[in-house]
Amino acid sequence: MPELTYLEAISDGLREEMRHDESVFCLGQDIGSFGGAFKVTEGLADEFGADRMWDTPLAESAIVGAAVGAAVEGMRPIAEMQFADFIACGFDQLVNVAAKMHYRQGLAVPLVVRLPSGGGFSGGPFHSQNPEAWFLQAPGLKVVAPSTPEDAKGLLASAVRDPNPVLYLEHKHLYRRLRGEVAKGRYETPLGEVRVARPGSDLTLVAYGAMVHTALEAVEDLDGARVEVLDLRTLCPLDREGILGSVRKTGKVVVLHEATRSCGVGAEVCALIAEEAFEDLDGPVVRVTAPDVPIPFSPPLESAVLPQVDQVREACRELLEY
Amino acid sequence: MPELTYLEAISDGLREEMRHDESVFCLGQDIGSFGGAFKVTEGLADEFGADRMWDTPLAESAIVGAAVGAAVEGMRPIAEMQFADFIACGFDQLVNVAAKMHYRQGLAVPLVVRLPSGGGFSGGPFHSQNPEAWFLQAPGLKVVAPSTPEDAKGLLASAVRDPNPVLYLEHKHLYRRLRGEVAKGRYETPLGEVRVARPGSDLTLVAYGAMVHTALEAVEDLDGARVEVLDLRTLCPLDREGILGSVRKTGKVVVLHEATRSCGVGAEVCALIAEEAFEDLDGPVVRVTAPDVPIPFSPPLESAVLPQVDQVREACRELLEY
Amino acid sequence: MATPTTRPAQLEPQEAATAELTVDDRGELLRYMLLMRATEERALNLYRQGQVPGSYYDGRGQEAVSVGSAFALGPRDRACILHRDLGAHLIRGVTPGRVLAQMMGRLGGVTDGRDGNMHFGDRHLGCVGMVSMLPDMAPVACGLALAFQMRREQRVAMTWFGDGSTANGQWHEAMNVAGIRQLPVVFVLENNQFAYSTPNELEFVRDPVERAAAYGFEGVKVDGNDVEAVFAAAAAACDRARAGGGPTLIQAETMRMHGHGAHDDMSYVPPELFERWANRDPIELFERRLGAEGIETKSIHIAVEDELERETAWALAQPMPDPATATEGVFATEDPVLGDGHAPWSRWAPRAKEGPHA
Amino acid sequence: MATPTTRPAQLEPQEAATAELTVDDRGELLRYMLLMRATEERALNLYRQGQVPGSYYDGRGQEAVSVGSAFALGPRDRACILHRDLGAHLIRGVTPGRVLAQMMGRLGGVTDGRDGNMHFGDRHLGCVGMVSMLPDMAPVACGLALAFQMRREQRVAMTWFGDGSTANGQWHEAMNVAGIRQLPVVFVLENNQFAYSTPNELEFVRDPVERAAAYGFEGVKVDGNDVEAVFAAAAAACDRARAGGGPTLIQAETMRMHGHGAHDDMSYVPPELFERWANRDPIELFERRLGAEGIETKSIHIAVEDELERETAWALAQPMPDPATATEGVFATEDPVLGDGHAPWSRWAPRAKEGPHA
Ligand SMILES: Cc1ncc(C[n+]2csc(CCOP(=O)(O)OP(=O)(O)O)c2C)c(N)n1
Ligand SMILES: Cc1ncc(C[n+]2csc(CCOP(=O)(O)OP(=O)(O)O)c2C)c(N)n1
Ligand SMILES: [Mg+2]
Ligand SMILES: [Mg+2]
Repeated sequence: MPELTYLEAISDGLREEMRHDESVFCLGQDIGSFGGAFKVTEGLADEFGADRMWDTPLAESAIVGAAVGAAVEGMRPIAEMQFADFIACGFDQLVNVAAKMHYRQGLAVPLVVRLPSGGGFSGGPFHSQNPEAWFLQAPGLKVVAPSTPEDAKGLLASAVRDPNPVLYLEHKHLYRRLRGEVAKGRYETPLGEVRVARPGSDLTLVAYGAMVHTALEAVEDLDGARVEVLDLRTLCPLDREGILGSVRKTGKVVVLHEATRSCGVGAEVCALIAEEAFEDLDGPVVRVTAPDVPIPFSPPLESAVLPQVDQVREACRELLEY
Repeated sequence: MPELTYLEAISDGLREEMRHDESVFCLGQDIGSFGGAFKVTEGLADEFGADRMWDTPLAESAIVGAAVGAAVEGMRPIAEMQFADFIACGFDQLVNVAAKMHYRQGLAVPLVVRLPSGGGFSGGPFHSQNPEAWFLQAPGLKVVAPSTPEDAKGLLASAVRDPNPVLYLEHKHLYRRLRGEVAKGRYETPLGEVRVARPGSDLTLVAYGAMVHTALEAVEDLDGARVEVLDLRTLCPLDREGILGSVRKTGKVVVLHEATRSCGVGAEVCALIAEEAFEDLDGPVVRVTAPDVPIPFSPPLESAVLPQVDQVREACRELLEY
Repeated sequence: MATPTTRPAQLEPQEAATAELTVDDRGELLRYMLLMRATEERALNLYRQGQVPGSYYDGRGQEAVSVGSAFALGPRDRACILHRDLGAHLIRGVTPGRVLAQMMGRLGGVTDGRDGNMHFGDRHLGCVGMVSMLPDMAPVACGLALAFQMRREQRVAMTWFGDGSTANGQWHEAMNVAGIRQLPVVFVLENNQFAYSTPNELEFVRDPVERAAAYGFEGVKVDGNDVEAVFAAAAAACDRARAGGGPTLIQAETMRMHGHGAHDDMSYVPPELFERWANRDPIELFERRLGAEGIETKSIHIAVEDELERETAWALAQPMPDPATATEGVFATEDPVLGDGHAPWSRWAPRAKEGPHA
Repeated sequence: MATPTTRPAQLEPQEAATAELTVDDRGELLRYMLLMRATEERALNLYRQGQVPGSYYDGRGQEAVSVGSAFALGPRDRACILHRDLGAHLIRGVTPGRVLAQMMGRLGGVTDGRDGNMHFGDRHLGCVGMVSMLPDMAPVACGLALAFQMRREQRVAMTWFGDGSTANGQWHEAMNVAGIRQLPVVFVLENNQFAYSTPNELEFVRDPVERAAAYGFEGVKVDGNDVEAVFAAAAAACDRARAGGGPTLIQAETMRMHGHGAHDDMSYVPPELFERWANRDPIELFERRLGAEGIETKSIHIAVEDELERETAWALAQPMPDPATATEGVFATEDPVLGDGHAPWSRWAPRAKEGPHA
């Protein structure tokens, strides 16, 4: 199997989907001949033409809204936000039009919105956000957040084939830093299933996206403790059984994410556990997240805000000793 | 003290603030001579003139954005969304411009956005939403949700005086159904403090907004159990100590809200408790919320979705017996 | 048998040229306007009787706009219909009974109680139901048109919105995108003088139709109370769109003759303004014109009344939805289902022999 | 001593009439353009040396737009400055050293490391810093102007945006609202031919300045590489706004002579287009004009170079922020603090004797 970067895996996935199905097309700012702000779509306009790689104007509501319209007419649009942060500008079309369409009138809306998200490279308050939790409070949207090149491609395929609107969070910081084996051709990674990134029995460390790697690094050598690292992969719908199963086994859980704390995905995971696995808990349910603050620009400030390996290690160690 | 409805208390609060401070003004759709979709602002245009009661066009981003601009110039704008649901259309100005202003550049943004929220009267998917949790995932915004006429007026005054953007959730279903004593003149109900709506020691039932009344009704006679009902009042910042103090006393907690479940305010409260009060817990942390579904229109469907008194009673009873 | 209409006023000759209406077509226009009015009157009665939960909104006085424009659509065209446009739903094939059941939150309504009021669209009839946020369907209609354009299909997306909606950012984004891609989309701007209580002066400085040129496409203004004028403008716009000529913005001048909703007493409407438009009722205007041409319309009235009785009885016989189903169907398990709509204009279909209710 | 300028091309006579520039003013215009370019060149060097974290954006080639327009502002006016408009910050009184410290994420930068790039505004100098979402400052500028209007103050809010931003819904909402309320706001549209890689043709069909009329206010197009033409248009717009004449949209035609950011090689820009604009460098154009009038400019160059050296040294001496402060200041505890800005135009202030750096 070839080794691809996380970014190449997404590109590869886009290419496969577009080859496989004529109704798949992309729209977004600068995604055409320029290849996108991060060059994820580089080369696709050459292969598929400008019509299937629409360089839209700077209009996020129109992008999402047009994707909704095309989707209900049987196309499979993949919209790109230049940065995940800009989804706030197309928010209403997602949470009110796309999300509620099927429930209200039985009409499926198979669209994908790609959200280059996350910080760690001095992107500052407007290029570092992780907006996933908003969409869990908007029933009707699915949310995925791959952490590996393999899943990046496989979850993209599943997102494109899914008849629902799917938000696809691709972590910018992994784009070129992460490599991994990625199978050629089309394959799907099922939505709604956690991945055990590292098996263990002493503590469950739940993470997703880039934080899976922070998690793995943090527990690599934790005084011999066997920490299980769960990679959520799909944030909505959550794999409740996958999470609860692990917690029932370990009795201890740390939930880690890069997004800010209050009402984040971590809050949901903790609440789920506190309700459904209370009897199995051998200690408090601990969160390691960014605090409730905009993501600052300057490196020392940014690393003070984003969860760091040491912090995760310390949280696990404390809980293990509990 | 005069008895006012919840709606009259809000109107009274608006009038007091506008009389007290010339820089206070209102903007929103149909809020002027028409008095607003719910008649909350009735009479204010007569007293204060069309300039201070601006009937804006149908443009939520401009409404919030103009409020931001006026606020930083020393005005104290109160923007009305015709229904809370429409805040999705002014979302970006709130979460990106207003919320991050002070952190980024030390500039205060004293604005209030009034959000007539909630269901229970066949408003359907677009006139029944409770969007508060989104704003806990956007650091820099405060969120209040009064449950009584007294607090409706007092929290409004505090929101207007606060130098930060404050989202003020007024529950439509309480507007004319709820009466209570409201002091004349100006007074402030402090932000960030829970109210003990009913003291107790066996179980803590956490609620806010209209659900406080559902909570009180549910536990009125629960086989003699002494259930403490906490009215959160401020959702951001949460009164952590107020919540934890009660839970430490009772050891059991049910969190109730009308908003949908995943990543709701209830998730945050449960996560907080599971982390900070684990040792005091004598049972799972239980949530009673709307399920993750748009709010349907037809009465039998709507009442199947919104939390009902019986459901709350059942949840408390089960936990009490745990 | 085809009898061309006289050319409607206020339109460029070349635009009206394509729209040919037979006498039967004109009867259908009248019938749909009558059916819209009768259905809405019935719904309002049901509302007053407490049978309609929530609020109640209608399109009284605006019948010519939705009927005239939707009549130009072909079966494979798609429509995003707004809250004053019941006539368009009826033309696409939604029966009055289903509309009444919808209003009452019953099974058999278009959304089976999931949504209420005019917040619906029958996907089997080529409609994508509106959301409350205005005008969110404008970008969606662009997306429908984009699909047609990409697949090189000669099809049109039509959507409606009010004067108020033109102030919203989504309106602009849709117009601009439609202009850039020259999408086959028809925008019908229903200027009924008010957005809720807000008069035109507080919504815009100049007629929004003037913006069309700056977006790079045609804008036409028509008498929204003249059903044939609206039809001609819509037919011309559809033809242009189908021929690759891009979008059109049709501003139809009309008046909302009821309150914003049934709760609204319209105290903010100047009585003279109301009077002026009351004298221009679109149904009366059209019947007078038909009468002057010696065309009989009485039978249409009778047929509509009969139909409404049957449909109301049907609607009232529908059950309420089962609460146990309330949480079903948040997510789709199958791909989109968007069927074709009825297209009663004689260009599209040979006149059905069995009667007027296609 | 006042030497009126020749009337700039492309402007209506009555609009240019109000804008009088002394020789010293014109020297200031040049100085600010040079200072902007020098500061950005220095910042780019620092970026290449790895001293600037994140990305790097500049306004190369667009110096005349921000300098010419911001120069018209009075001290109590307010500005929402965008990412190509460093000149406007300098005119308001932000020193180059603070700009460089800002880029490097250091204390002493305008946001003390909280934000980076051009995402700043010094509140003490009457500026409200931009956010990345474009053009979110347009509605905010309307709000500033609304405050002035409500308080009957003769003040102006000015904001800038690019051609790309005109496609966004917030742009429309701001324009429409500004027109309806006839707000004292000046919109400077910097058409630098591209939004990132996206050329004008994919952004709009017709020049956005044409929309102004439909919004109910003046739209003027100026040569964005002629600093005096931009100034004259801005001064006229500010005068109009102050006199209660409402908003103005100024479309300044210019060209982004660097990539969107330092990482962008501009491969999508046709070489002829680049060449054409390279021959119209705004600083060269203006110096040539001054030279033809016999006005000496060498001393300004020297002063700017000196200043930049001092400022760079200062910036490099600033410490990085303390990580312990990262979570402070999310919420305000005091009311807004928005001070007045510098206003170097001789209309506003007697020329400072001490030297050019006000
Ligand atoms: C984005 C948004 N904001 C506010 C509303 C509340 N609202 C419902 S109808 C209406 C007036 C709409 O006016 P117009 O577009 O002229 O349509 P009309 O009802 O007159 O047909 C308003 C403000 C809404 N539906 N959507
Ligand atoms: C709402 C929004 N969407 C996307 C972006 C990403 N983005 C940053 S700059 C840019 C191009 C802006 O073009 P223009 O308005 O012409 O300004 P210029 O950079 O050319 O001065 C884009 C798309 C953004 N900043 N804001
Ligand atoms: Mg209207
Ligand atoms: Mg540009």
